[in-house]
Amino acid sequence: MKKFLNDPANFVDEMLDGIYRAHPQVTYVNDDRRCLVVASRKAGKVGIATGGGSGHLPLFLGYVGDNMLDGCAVGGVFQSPSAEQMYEVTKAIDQGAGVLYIYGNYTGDIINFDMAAELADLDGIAVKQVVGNDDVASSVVGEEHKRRGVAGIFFVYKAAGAAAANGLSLDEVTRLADKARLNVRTIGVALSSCVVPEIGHATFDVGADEMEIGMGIHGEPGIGRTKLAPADAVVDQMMARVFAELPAGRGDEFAVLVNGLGGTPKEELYILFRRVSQLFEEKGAKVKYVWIGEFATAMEMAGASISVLKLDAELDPLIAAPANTPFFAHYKA
Amino acid sequence: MKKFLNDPANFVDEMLDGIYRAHPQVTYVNDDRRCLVVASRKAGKVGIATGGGSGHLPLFLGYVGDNMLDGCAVGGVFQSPSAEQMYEVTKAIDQGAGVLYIYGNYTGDIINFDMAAELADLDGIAVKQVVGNDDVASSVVGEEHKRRGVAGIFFVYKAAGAAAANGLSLDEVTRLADKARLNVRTIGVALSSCVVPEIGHATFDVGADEMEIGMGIHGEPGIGRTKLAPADAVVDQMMARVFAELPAGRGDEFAVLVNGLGGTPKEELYILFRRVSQLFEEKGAKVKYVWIGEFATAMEMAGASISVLKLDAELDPLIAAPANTPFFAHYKA
Amino acid sequence: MDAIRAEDLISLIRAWRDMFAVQRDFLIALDGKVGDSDLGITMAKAFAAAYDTVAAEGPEAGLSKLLRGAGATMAKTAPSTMGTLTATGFLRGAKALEGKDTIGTPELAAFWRAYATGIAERGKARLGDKTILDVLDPVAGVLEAQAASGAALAPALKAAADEAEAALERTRTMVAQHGKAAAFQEKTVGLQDAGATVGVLLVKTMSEVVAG
Amino acid sequence: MDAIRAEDLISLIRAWRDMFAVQRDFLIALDGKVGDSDLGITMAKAFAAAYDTVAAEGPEAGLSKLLRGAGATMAKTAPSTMGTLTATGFLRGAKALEGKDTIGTPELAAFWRAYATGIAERGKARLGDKTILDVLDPVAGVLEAQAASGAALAPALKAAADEAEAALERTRTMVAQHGKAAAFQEKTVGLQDAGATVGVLLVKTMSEVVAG
Ligand SMILES: Nc1ncnc2c1ncn2[C@@H]1O[C@H](COP(=O)(O)OP(=O)(O)O)[C@@H](O)[C@H]1O
Ligand SMILES: Nc1ncnc2c1ncn2[C@@H]1O[C@H](COP(=O)(O)OP(=O)(O)O)[C@@H](O)[C@H]1O
Ligand SMILES: [Mg+2]
Ligand SMILES: [Mg+2]
Ligand SMILES: [Mg+2]
Ligand SMILES: [Mg+2]
Repeated sequence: MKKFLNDPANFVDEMLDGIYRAHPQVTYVNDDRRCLVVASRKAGKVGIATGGGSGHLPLFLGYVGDNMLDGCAVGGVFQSPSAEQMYEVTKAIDQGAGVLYIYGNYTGDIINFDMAAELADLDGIAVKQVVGNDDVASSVVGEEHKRRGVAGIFFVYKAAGAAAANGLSLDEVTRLADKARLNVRTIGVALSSCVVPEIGHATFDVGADEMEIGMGIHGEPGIGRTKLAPADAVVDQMMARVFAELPAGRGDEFAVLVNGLGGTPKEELYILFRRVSQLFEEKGAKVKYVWIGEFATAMEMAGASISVLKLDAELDPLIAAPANTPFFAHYKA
Repeated sequence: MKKFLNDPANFVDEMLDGIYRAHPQVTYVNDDRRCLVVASRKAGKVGIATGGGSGHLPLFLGYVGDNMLDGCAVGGVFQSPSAEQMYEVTKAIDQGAGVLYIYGNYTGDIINFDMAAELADLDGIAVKQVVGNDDVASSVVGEEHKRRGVAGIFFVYKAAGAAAANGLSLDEVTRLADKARLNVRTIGVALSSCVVPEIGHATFDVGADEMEIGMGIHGEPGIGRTKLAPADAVVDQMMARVFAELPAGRGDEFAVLVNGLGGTPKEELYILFRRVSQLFEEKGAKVKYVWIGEFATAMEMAGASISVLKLDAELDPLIAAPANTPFFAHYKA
Repeated sequence: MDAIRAEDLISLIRAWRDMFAVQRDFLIALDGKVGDSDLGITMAKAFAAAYDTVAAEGPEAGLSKLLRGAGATMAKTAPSTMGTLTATGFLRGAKALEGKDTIGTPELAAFWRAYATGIAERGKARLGDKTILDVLDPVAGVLEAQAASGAALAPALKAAADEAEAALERTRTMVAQHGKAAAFQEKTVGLQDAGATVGVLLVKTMSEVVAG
Repeated sequence: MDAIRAEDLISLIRAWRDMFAVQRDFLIALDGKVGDSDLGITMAKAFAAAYDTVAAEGPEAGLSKLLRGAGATMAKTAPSTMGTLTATGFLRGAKALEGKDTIGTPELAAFWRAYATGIAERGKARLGDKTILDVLDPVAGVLEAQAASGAALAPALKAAADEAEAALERTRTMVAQHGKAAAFQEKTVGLQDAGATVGVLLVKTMSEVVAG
């Protein structure tokens, strides 16, 4: 294991200490660094909370900030935060307009967010949930509820965050977040494993000339292990799965996120995007917004994912809206 | 070599194709993708050009955009662009107020920028140069002119870009850029090698439990190969070199950049920053601005660098100023 | 022992803690086959913290309060799937034993039934989904039958532990429907479920402690 | 041959191209010791492109224009340190030979002097800095002496090539001050400089071509 760390047991808390030292825009409640919230709240606004395991920066906490999220419960590496932490975040960010939970479809997170929602309900805080399940490789059509949530949650955050900033109600923010969720698909490809600090060795092996399309961001299996193909061929294979579910016709408009899993240089992400862009071009469809970089990682895993959001008149301005968080700044498009 | 690419010979040009497809904010001149310039220029503004080898994204081209740079000559992986490419960029961005070159202290880049400056001079374009040499590990005090330029050039770009956007003259922009250059120090530490696509194997070896403090971003030797120490001890060792040259006293203010070299996850960068912040705190000095992430990489090299800029009344507002480029967005601090 | 008292419960939780410390790497490897390798860490952490809590509270707190304290601590310390489910099990078990001073066979049956039901509700799992439930539901069933036939605690637990092992074997034929393992689908057939293995370890250790 | 005409220059550039194609891997390895391994690629690319350019222009362009074309092409194709320095050498050589139709010993001395001075200016290198200059400066010196004493081209070049080899040996004692090698400091002592090796190869091949 080649990592900059002190005691692996303190990995997450020292990372959080660094984050609070660097970004006064965020702070924590209940005397628990793992209950991260925006430092200043907007009265009457619907609160948006997320949460999940550490090791995916900028996910999840990196999107807490202006026009995005209001709080995040932070778990250990690849581990859910506790229901109590989620509940404390919920209480801190509720401004009387209720709180929307947006998180990924993982059993540990679901169980804990459910418990937190029950606790919040007892306090009279209205809570709604939108559970990201964008990973097309993790289950078949018809079984979408079994799909994992991966990088596509970025678009759900973006849409919900802008909607809440516009002063919409909890029901409306939830509806728009859910619409974004239903309109986004992601597919990933991994070239190498990652190392969980407390474990100290690779979570799994990928052969020196292999790739795995559809692998999850904790190393969950994908569609199959094959020989590493040229970049264009890899993208073609990936995008075929996306287009099968999100048809792109002449005049259709999309937002695209090409996400590095951690160990892959940005240069390569642009080579991947080049082909993605060609494929949309061939179909006469338009990539209206694009982000390329690290948005949802798996520590030092080499690989990338492509998320595609189908735009409509409602989602478009939410995606275009400005945002400013410690890990993500965007001027109005 | 595990990379997303097609033919290694097309690595840089396909990457550039992806960049132009993603970011209409930039375009190219002279029918040569490697001559990158902002799509819309501000009349009368001093132009700022940079250039250097590929493989360091977001360096160099990623900082071409609003309030930063106006053009970049793009070389092959770890290779200088040509004088002609620099000259074409110079002609394209000159708005009659002259052009400032800001680039790193590498022989190939220097001799080509010198040639470009001579060509521009023949056209009556005033050109000034500021050559980044922030890497404290690459030569001793007194021999600063031999030091390599690394991530600290970000602060030079930021200061010069803001100064030029404020409408200052070429002399003034140059003076402020040079002041930033003189006030910035960087030290890096590498944990692994990188792979140049056309070569296909690791440029050098670092043992499984080794680190090299001061290694350059092309794998140039540093201060020495030692056993990987705990993160805090690594930072202490690194910062001792920085503080020796940039003393931090009570009330002094600084900007800090903790830069990932490519393969190191953001989580670890925050653990490093935590210790950096503690050290400033112990000295009663203030870290007023901080950026943490990938700003100057060496493909997939694992490692990090720490850049420190001493602020004064002139530099402070330039560092705080907003900026918006394809790879770097910053709301006014 | 023929009944578990508050002080015995504390010893039992210490035994669970020690056992999970020993089984840590085995569970990491088992979960690593079709999961994310965290299970060994979760269980070791959960029971280490639970023991610290109950040891601090002491036997005077009584069975129900000790179980509640253990569950609440686990929920905080190890909020992964199995950590939270285990916490839920302890909290439900605490409720089932409210007002009791000793655990005989009928109380033990009630405890494990409440535990299993709690997990099923929280995890929305059904029998046959290849989870810990596929061990704990039959365990509760055996204990209910033993209680009905008036069996003493030690033999009842022995029977439960045997059934747990058999039930674990049966999980090999199932396809995982939940958690990280679900992604592996058919590849999980032939493997014993990791969470179900935790169930067996809990019951077996309990049986050994009671047997003395 | 007793003088180099335009058509001979084209043959000479072809001979340089072929020589650098052969020496490519040797130069990669040499530069790899205390540098970034690019030198062999640079030289092979630079002279392949230069030959294509002068072959397309043809002898009618004349010596100076051919040299300028070769230099300009190299600057575009191989803009690394040595590629750009070589391009500079050719451009300065072209200037020095403006109006000349043949290269005898005095012209050759002028060519290499201009070449060496161009490199020194462009690279801001001084004698003893362990660069190609430490070969080309003595080469120009020998040729100037040979010209002053009225020596014919072939023997003059032979003397220059011998001096080049001796000068290369002397670079072993020097510490690199420029380029990627400078970072290695004392570790460069004992090694022959890679760029100086390129200088020797240029002069030796020229001497062989003139000797016929
Ligand atoms: N929804 C669920 N309900 C009940 N048990 C479950 C559920 N999901 C997973 N499990 C059990 O948890 C075990 C894995 O625990 P753990 O490693 O903590 O979960 P994760 O898969 O989230 O890493 C599985 O072997 C299974 O027995
Ligand atoms: N500033 C300089 N002036 C003259 N020659 C130089 C200079 N820097 C390097 N050289 C020569 O260039 C050679 C290395 O060339 P090359 O590999 O292209 O450079 P780099 O070190 O930039 O990769 C050195 O061996 C040396 O002879
Ligand atoms: Mg990374
Ligand atoms: Mg990276
Ligand atoms: Mg697990
Ligand atoms: Mg070299």
